[in-house]
Amino acid sequence: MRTIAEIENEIIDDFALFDTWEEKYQYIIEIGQKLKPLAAEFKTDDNKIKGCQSSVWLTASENNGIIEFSADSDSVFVKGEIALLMEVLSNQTPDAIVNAELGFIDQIGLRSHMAQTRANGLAAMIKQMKLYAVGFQHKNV
Amino acid sequence: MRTIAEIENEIIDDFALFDTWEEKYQYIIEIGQKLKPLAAEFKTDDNKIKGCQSSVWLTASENNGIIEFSADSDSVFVKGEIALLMEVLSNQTPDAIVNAELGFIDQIGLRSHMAQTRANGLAAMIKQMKLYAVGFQHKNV
Amino acid sequence: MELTSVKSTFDVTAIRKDFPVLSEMPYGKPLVYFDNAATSQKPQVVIDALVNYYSHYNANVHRGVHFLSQKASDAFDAVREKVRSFINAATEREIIFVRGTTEGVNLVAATYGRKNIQQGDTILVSAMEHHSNIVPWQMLCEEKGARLNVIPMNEKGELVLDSLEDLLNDNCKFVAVTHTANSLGTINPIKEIIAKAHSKNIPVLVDGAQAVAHDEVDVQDLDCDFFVFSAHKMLGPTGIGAVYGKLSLLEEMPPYHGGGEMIKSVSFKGTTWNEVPYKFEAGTPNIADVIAMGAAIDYWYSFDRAAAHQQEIDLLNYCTSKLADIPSVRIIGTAKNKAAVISFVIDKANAMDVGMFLDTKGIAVRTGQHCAEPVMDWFGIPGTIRASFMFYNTLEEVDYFIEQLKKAIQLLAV
Amino acid sequence: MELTSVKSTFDVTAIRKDFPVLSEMPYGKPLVYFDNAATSQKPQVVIDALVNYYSHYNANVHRGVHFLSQKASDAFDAVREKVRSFINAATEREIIFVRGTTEGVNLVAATYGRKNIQQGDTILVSAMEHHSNIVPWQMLCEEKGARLNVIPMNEKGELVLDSLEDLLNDNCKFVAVTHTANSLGTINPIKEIIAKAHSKNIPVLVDGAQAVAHDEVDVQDLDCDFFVFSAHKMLGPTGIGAVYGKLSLLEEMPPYHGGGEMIKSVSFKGTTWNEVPYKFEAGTPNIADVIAMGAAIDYWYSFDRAAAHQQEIDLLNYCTSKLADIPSVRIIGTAKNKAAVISFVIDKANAMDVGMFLDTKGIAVRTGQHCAEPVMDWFGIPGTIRASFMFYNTLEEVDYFIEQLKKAIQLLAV
Ligand SMILES: Cc1ncc(COP(=O)(O)O)c(C=O)c1O
Ligand SMILES: Cc1ncc(COP(=O)(O)O)c(C=O)c1O
Repeated sequence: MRTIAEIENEIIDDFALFDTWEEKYQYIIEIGQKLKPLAAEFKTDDNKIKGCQSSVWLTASENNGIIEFSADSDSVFVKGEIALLMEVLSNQTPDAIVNAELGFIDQIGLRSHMAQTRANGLAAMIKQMKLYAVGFQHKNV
Repeated sequence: MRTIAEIENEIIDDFALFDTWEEKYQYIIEIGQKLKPLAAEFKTDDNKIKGCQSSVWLTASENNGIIEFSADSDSVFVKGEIALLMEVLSNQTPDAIVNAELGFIDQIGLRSHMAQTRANGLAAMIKQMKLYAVGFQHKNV
Repeated sequence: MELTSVKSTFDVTAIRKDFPVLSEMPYGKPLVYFDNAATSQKPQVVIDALVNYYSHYNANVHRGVHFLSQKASDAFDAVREKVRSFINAATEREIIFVRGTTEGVNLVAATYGRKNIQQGDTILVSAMEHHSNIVPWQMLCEEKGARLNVIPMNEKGELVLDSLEDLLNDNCKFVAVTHTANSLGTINPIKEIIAKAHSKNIPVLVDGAQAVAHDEVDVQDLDCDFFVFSAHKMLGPTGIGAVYGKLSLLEEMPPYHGGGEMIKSVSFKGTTWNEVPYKFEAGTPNIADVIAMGAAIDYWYSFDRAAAHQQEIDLLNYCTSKLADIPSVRIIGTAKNKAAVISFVIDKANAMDVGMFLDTKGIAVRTGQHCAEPVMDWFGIPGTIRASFMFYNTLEEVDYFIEQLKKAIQLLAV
Repeated sequence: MELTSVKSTFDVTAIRKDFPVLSEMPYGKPLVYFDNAATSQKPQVVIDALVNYYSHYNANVHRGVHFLSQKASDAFDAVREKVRSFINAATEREIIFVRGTTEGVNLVAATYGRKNIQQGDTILVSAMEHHSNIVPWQMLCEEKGARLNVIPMNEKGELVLDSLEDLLNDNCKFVAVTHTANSLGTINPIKEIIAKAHSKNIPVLVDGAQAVAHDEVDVQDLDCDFFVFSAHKMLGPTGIGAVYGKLSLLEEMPPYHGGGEMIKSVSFKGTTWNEVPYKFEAGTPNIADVIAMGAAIDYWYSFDRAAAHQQEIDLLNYCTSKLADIPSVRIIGTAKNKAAVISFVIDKANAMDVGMFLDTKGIAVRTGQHCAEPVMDWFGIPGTIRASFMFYNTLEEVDYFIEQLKKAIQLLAV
């Protein structure tokens, strides 16, 4: 199993291939379009993340101490962000997720081109993923 | 009897001799210092002009339809202003005083170097002189 | 009608040179600035006015005997007359300087409103107000036990005045309505609303934030009681704006903030207020920005305003017709009488995704609720993409915008 | 002590080059600017920050997805942290942008004050407050049926704290006191006053308008509950300033103005507020001046502040001793702990006459009541002549000032 830091570094390397924000944006859109849609039954108000201007749904399941996330959004760009976050945080232990610093977000230059509302949304998604992890931590005590 | 306009023109000519505001200021101070002090009995609250930051006292008397002003101030500069106003408005008829436009004040560049409070004070003095004239107008009806 | 062939006598190429920002190259691409309803760009003369003030005669105003203070006071005072003339107020005493529209509305609510609104009264706003012309009245209603009523609108984003007579009933004590809606572009029949309100002796505040940048405003002709606007939307600096109020109303109003300049005399026993408008302007004013606002007003008189206005109408019509050709585009706000603001949504595409795409191409539009959440709720949408024009925009920019928008739709609406 | 020989390591000649106004020549004479307590001059970097903003990235903040808006938002947001660090607040959420000190005091009165002051309460100010820290409290008292109490001062212009315990009685619900008095120069023992008030759980607002320009301020060390100041007195632009408030207090306070940005959600049914500090910042902020205020703060860190402070102390001591040699001069405000502000009167000479005389010589001083009428009443004088220094002033300027002042006395005190 690759560590969170290792995956982050791979993503940073991927993004290093792009010179411009335009290319990065299009790449995130591409990733977003590849994200498997969430089944309608999971698109509930309970699973909706507060603080995102776009609608974002997120669920998590645990199997043998390993967490898996599934998510969807009405924004392709946000789906791209989620896909990146899931690449890093899915299939990790609750501890690893809780402690993740996620420096890659700044390093790939994601945050610097977002409106405040969208940056807040990103922060809210990360917070929700960590809250799920905290929940599973306690379950395993 | 010289008209108000004639006297104003003379004053404008006098001030035209000065190139700088510094010289004009000193000239006004000189005029102020020559103004006869008002007898203490006239320095009453009744004779004080409201709206001047400096203390200014003003009285008027009428003789054969001709008005004479007397005035004093704790400011030499204001005394200079009063002296100029009195040169123009004393020894005139009430009608002439009421109708005087006093363009010389702007033309000699007096107003453009005064703080607002002092400009307000000047306006208050003129208003009071005209009010006296109005009073004497009615008396003569 | 072949709209591409519209030729205006207005020399937009020359005008654009007056605005330094328009030469910016975000991401190496020429800037297409279509976010003018949020804030306009500034001509060089406005920037120069600031530089000139701070470099040559910065001083506090009104209280000083010295040269710099005199010069600053003269320049500052002259702007009140410029603002008066810009909106044709009867006297410059009717002009109060504030931070902008928002502070202006709050000033009226805190002075006129607090004094005159009582429990059980209603205040009437419209369905298309900016938050700045809703929330201050909600807060006042909350404080006083009064109630907010709303002039409804139709699906075109036009006010429906059928119920106006009813709404202007005996309880109604104040009307606050926008001249031009920033979210929809609708230009409201303000004069008619004012006349109807006045027939019941109800005073009217007009939110002029969008109007002053696009139309010539005559407050005496409108006969409005209050009119508020921001300099930053009409080529002036941020941080300054004005409240116009009828002198007779201003005279009766309690003061706003307490402090220096707004008083005649202060003692611990009691204090007396200065005259209108100073009664409403406590503390050191925003001297530099007032002066720069004056430079912006001067600039408005330096070109052919009618031609500039026509340029905006051309931009509006041209862009509207081009958007109408794109099947997935739905324009929100299709009033007959519109300013150069186009809000729209795209089937299946998220507005902010589109905005971000356009941004990567150098195009600045706004996405979201435009501080008009009730309008979005009315249309049942989370937000719109908004392109808003100023006379310095070009039809070529619209072409480029449409071209890139089509690409965005191809990429994002799937 | 031979004060003329004071040599500072501070390179005032170099520093002066940073301030374009200092090269002005009113009436063809070199400007001697001794009106710094009214407003300071601005270094070139502050002017450049404005030009740079308006020329390259003017846009409305926070709401935009586009490049310019992003750049403007980043620059704007960064200043909150700069202000936090400048006064050492615990978090940047404790910083609210306002027009200046006056609006700041009014904001606290309208929010904290309106919520917490009740009939029969007292608010305590000092005898040496600026009108801006008196009138808002008088207005609040008037509204609430509360009463204003006053910490007295002695003939030196020092607060007399003997009665403080009594004044901080059970009725007392708020203290508002100036750090440094603009009319007298007195630096008050704020920390002691705050500690005493806190021992009775009474919150304290500090008027920092004069203090920030002369002393390093640490709001956590002072432990004040509110601290307000204006940028224009500390090398920044007009039209901007800040309120510091302890987070726990700000969280409890009702909002100030209603409008855009200060809300989370708006509907005609009801509205929810945004978080601190945005709850207190309705509408488009004064973006350009916030950014320029940030440039001013950066500038404060670009030179040796201790040396600059020493320069001001040298100016104060030197000028004070020179004035003491002139028999007809009486200094008003002779506190032990003083900022570089000297107020004085001259036997038999009218203060404004003297100010006008000095003006003709290129010297800018202020005359009058300095928005502190109760101070003038206390001393039984109509006003003073005030020379107030900034680190960019020189001892040579003081020499010239004294020389011209003597001439003024000769001419005017007769
Ligand atoms: C001590 C003090 N408080 C308050 C103020 C008011 O500041 P402003 O006019 O910038 O609002 C001033 C300056 O005039 C001052 O010196
Ligand atoms: C119609 C309308 N009203 C009010 C405002 C608020 O103006 P400001 O943010 O300058 O206070 C705006 C602009 O945002 C607006 O478009």
